[in-house]
Amino acid sequence: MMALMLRTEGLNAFYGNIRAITDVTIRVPKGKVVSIIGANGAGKSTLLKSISGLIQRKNGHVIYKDRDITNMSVNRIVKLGISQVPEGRQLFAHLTVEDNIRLGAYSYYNRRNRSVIQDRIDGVYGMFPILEKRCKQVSGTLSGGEQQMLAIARAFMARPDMILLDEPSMGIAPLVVREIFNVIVNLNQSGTTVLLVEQNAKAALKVAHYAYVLEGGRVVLEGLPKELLDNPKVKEVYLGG
Amino acid sequence: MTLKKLLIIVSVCLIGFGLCISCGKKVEKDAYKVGAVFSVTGRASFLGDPEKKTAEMAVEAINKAGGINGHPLDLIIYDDEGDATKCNLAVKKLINKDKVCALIGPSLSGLSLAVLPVAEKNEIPLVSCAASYKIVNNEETGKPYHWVFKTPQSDSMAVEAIYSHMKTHGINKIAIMSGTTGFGASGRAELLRLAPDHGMTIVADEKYGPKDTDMTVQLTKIKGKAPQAIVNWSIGPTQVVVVRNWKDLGMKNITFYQSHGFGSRENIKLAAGAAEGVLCPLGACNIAEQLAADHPQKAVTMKYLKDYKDKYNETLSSFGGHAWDSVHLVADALSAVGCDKAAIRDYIEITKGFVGQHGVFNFSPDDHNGLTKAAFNMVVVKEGDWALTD
Amino acid sequence: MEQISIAGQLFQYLITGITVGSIYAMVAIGFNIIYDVTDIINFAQGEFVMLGGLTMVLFHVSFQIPIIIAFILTVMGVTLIGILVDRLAIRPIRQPSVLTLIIATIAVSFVIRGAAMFFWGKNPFDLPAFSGRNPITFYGAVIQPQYFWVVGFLIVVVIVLSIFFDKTITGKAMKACADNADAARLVGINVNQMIMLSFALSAGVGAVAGIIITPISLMEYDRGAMLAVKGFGAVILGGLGSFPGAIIGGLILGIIESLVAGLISSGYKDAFALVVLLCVLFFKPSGILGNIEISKIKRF
Amino acid sequence: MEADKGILKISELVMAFGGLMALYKPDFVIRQGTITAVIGPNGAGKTTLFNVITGFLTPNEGTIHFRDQSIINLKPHEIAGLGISRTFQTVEIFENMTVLENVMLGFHTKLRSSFISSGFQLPLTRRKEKEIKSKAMDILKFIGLSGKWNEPADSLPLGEQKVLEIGRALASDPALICLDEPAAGLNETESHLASSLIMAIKEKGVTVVLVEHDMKVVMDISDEVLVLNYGQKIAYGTPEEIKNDPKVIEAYLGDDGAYA
Amino acid sequence: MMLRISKYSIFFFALIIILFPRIASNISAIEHYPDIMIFAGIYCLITIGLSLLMGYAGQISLGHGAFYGIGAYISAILTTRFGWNPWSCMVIGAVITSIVAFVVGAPSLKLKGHYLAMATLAFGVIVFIIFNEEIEWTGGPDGMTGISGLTLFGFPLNTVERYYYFVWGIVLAVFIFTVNIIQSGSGRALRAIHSSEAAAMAMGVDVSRYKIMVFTYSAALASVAGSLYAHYLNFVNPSSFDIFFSIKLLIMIALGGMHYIWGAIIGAVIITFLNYEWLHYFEELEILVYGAILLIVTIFLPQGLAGIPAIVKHWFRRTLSDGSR
Repeated sequence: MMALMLRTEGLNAFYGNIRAITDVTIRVPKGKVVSIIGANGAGKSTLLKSISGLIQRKNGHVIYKDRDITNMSVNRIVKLGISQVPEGRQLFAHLTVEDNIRLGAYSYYNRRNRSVIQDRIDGVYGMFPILEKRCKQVSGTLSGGEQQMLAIARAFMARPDMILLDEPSMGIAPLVVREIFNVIVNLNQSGTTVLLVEQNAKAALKVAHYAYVLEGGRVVLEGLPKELLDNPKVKEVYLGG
Repeated sequence: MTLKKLLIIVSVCLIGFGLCISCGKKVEKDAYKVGAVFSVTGRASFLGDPEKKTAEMAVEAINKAGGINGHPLDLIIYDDEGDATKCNLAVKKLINKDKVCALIGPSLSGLSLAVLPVAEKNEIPLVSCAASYKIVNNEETGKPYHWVFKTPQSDSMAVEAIYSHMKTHGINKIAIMSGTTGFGASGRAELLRLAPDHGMTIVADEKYGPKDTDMTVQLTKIKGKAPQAIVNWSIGPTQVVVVRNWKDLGMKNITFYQSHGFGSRENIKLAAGAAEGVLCPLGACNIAEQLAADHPQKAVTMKYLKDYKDKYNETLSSFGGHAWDSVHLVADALSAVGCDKAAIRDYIEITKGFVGQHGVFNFSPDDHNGLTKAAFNMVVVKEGDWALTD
Repeated sequence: MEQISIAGQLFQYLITGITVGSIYAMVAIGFNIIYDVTDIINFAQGEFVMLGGLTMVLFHVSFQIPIIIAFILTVMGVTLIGILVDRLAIRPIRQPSVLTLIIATIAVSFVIRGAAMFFWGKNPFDLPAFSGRNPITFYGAVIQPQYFWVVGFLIVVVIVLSIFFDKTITGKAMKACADNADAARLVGINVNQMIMLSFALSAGVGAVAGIIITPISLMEYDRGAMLAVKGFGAVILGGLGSFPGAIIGGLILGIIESLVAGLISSGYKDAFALVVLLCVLFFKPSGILGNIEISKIKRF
Repeated sequence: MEADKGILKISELVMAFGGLMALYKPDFVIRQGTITAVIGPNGAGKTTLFNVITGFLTPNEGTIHFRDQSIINLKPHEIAGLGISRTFQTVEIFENMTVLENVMLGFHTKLRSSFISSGFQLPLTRRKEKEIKSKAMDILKFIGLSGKWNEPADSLPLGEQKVLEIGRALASDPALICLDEPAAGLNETESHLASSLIMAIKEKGVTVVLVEHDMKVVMDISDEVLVLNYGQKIAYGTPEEIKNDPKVIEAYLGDDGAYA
Repeated sequence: MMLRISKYSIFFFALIIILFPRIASNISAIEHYPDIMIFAGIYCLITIGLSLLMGYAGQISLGHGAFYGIGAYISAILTTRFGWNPWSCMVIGAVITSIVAFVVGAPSLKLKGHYLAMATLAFGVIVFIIFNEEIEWTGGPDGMTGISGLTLFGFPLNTVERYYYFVWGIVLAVFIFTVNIIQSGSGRALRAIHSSEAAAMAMGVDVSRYKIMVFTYSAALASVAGSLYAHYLNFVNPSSFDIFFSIKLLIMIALGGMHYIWGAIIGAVIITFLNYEWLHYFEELEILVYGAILLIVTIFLPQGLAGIPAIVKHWFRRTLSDGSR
């Protein structure tokens, strides 16, 4: 059995009185990419937000490295090594690219490790040369793809053990989507565990080691990407029966 | 359940309020009740605060000395906060609920004018602590209102004192500055009204708000008009700031007159040396030490000065004395005629030679103020203290 | 008799206007710091200024503490009060609508004002000018040395704040909270801490404004409200959330008031300044440097 | 009624937010009396399209004709007055009113009320009010909520809130009704009910345009399907055609070569 | 939740209004309360309009003290300088104020949030300065005296009791009028604007027209209140109409609960009594206590006092359902 990075047990989450996900149980093994696919409104983003702590109203369990983080605050979860790349990027739009990146390492800031952080910034620039070119630009003026890269770069600055990606391909031109998925693969190869939520099922399945299909807030299918790709049920989930 | 707790607390508070209201103030049966309304807090606290303190001190002294013919004096003081509505309600409450024999206050001219019809209608003597001559002069009849008196000198007296001082010093081209408060506006109106009578030419008429930070602009404009003197009419910090700006702008060659509102030594101190040479008209109580030993007011003013300093550890302002005068005027009437509203009124109206803090009062049916312009002495700031001038 | 030229007068008006405007600007900056992080307009901002002035008087004049130490102590003290305001008044509000927060900050201003009246009484207090009271004459205009301190401190505050916001990670984190609170949480920023910090900072800036203005205009317990109104005007005129806007707004208000008082009518100077403000708003609904995007979110 | 007469014609429409093209020339004609579904992946511009049609957004370029009248640059309430009604993705019922009042507000375009007339409760106002009330009750019957007419709207479960929103939109007697995700967040029974309600609306002769993610609903009820991706029209046809259109499948499931 | 206002509650309200002076006159501790209630009633007129503007249409105003003042000063000037009939002054005041409100409101209501707050505040300050400066007309800071009282059908309203019934009669009428608005087409539109501006627009509600309409209506009410004030006190001065009064109105609305029309009445009455009567016992600490009470209410009752029944009901319901589980 592979070491588990994160698992959820019967997780339910609510928006007001509306239950957005129901009894979701998933496993994310260490060092792997796990994808969660499903149509719009299936509860994929809710699942990610419940893991990262942005949604507080929930029951069930989120276990990270054998530690129950269900009711922890977001900043503590971040410090434990989970970074989220939120849906719609959520950049600090009025700040520069470099400031966005720098703030990604906020939890690690102190006087002593200034050089460490500079190293990390350089590392990130190595991964995303385009961001280095734009480092003084206000992030709100970047193109969609660049913003997505910046969002990933920001999350990566915390050197997380696990990164949660929410719809990285949304609103991005197909060519750039390819680039973004390359980055995801690179991230994973450098040792980061990835939990990916995607509507773009084919792309998501291609990079994943394992995948879950969500519909109506429940896990309706799970399996190896290859099996799911050929499963007609997947198409049904998206396009109806 | 915090909410439940809260509800309990709120209801306890409300019940508490109710109890407070219902218990009211315990009064011995034979006490003489007198009501007072001062602007203790709010925009006119410079008037009401010393008035309240003085009145409380005066009543305490009277009661310590055995009260009025054995009756303790119960002074019920309400704070009107400079608010017309609150003042009106307070006066009516004193009349109808507290059933007082006479009323003292309010501190502000506007509010005195506002409640004056209430006193007239309810036939109760009211001794105002505000300056405007309109309080004791019914414009329609040209006579005083029947039930209303006032102890402060009218603004016109202060203006007359200033103008005559100017005349003797050959000044006839002046600039005026005033705060946009009731105090400033009524002083300004009197300055404008009386100027032609005294041959004064007003070359500038500038204003500033009660919370303005700097009056350099207005003074610069005046400087450009080159008057011989400036008269400033305001209260509170602005009257100090204006003096400082006057000095900073190097306008010492333009004589600076302040209103009687400047009459606290604290102001000289706050002016940080800038007040040297500033002139102002002051009542006797502000210059008690300077008065000649045989001055009729020497004794009362010195005692007041000492008692006030001992009790509150504050310097006297111009205004506390008005409350002293009012309280003692009413107390004298009470001791003579008891708690009979009409009799009190009649007694005050014929009071002569009453020695108060701001002058020797001689009331008459035609004069419900009882003072002349002699009640003001022109004073100059010299070496950080008042000095009498001619 | 010494005369003053028209040019000299104009110059004097301008100088006074800049000084008074600098104070408004500083109050406006205080408004902005809190607004940026929390979307709250803190109507108790003027009370911080008042507290700054009166606390300085207490330390420097009453306790005879040397001016620099007294200055630091005062700023620290008022900063602490800013933190308390956040902790005791703002954070406990469970359903913070814009109106609730406005009322809460007004309530805070009453409490502070009431406490100040209780503690200091109603009389004004003076503070010695930092470098004496010997005015400098310059092109016919007279400049009090304290004017330089006022403008100087405005510049210092602006520089310090821009360094803080542009160069330090904490400053950037505060800006990040203002920009996108959820994202700020996701990078591990404690948003509540940043809100507290914003109250602390703006109280500190308010205190500085209070300290430097007291030698010019004295200080008493109820001056805060008027300063808050002027500062609020400045911040709206410049555009909510914009620091350069706050400074421009403050200076414009100060200069208009001064010029109108000198050239048109001293009684109507405040009204004139507000008419200008209204005209600006009618043509540019988000102030001179404001951002529509920011302003359109707020409803009552 | 002519079935194939175009009630809404859209051409050359461009809507850009900053650099992002939310809509880029998705030309199409909605035929009167049909149900047209607008589908597409997240961020394809569906809701933007609704906002442009109903006047909440002013497009950068292009024309929109409703019954041969240009409705560009009209304010939302004016467009509503012309007979286009809508619902919202996030349920926007008036939670501070009762169920009945919600529907009654739908009659606003038919009601010329002023403060004076309503303040004094003039006879005409009262009569009008009564009339509207009974009409609103009819609508509640139609949507199956008449039993809950006097309940506060926010006490309804989500499914009923959505239905109520549709009822409210119907009250203004629209010729065209735009439904933004009527089935989102509903369970199976509820979404089934919503489907039959939409069919019933069509029976009444009202043209329906809906944005929907629940493909079962879309495929069941729509006559026509418009597929958007990146703000552009990529397909238009019957549900069957759409289901098997490779471009649509690619848009939804992504393209194989999305990464190297 | 906006509760429907039933006929019974209005009837009950009327009953309280009628009985209050009778009860008060028999209890010596509160025998002077009807006099305070007159002012509370006058403020109620303003807060009812403001509640419609703020709680229902979602717009803030920090300038209603000015409309109140314009009404009062028009009454004062026309009766004292021109000897006009007070009733016509009241009507003229309301008409002029409505025009001013329309002229000010049309551009201002395009502003949002704090910008609108500042614009209305600026308007309030400007009007205050005019009251203060135009001494020839307004008497300046000292104000104007000698404003004639009201006479109704030859029956002078010159006692507390008469004026009480007169003012509260008007309050009741305005309240019913306003409730009628709220519970009719226009009111639905306003509530719709408050709940969701977008949905209201989509249903054909002309949002900006309604905003201006409600602004003007509330200003006219304030003007009438001003006239009532001037004719009762026979005196006006500028400081009764300054921005701090506008803020006090805001406090009344918030404390009472701005989403409830009852909140306007509760807030106005409670704040009036706190200011004019109850807090008197704290003397110099009054403002501190006032601030503290206000803060406590905002923290614990963000919906205001009128929201208590809803909270109690909610709490009651929850305990019941917990118990049954």
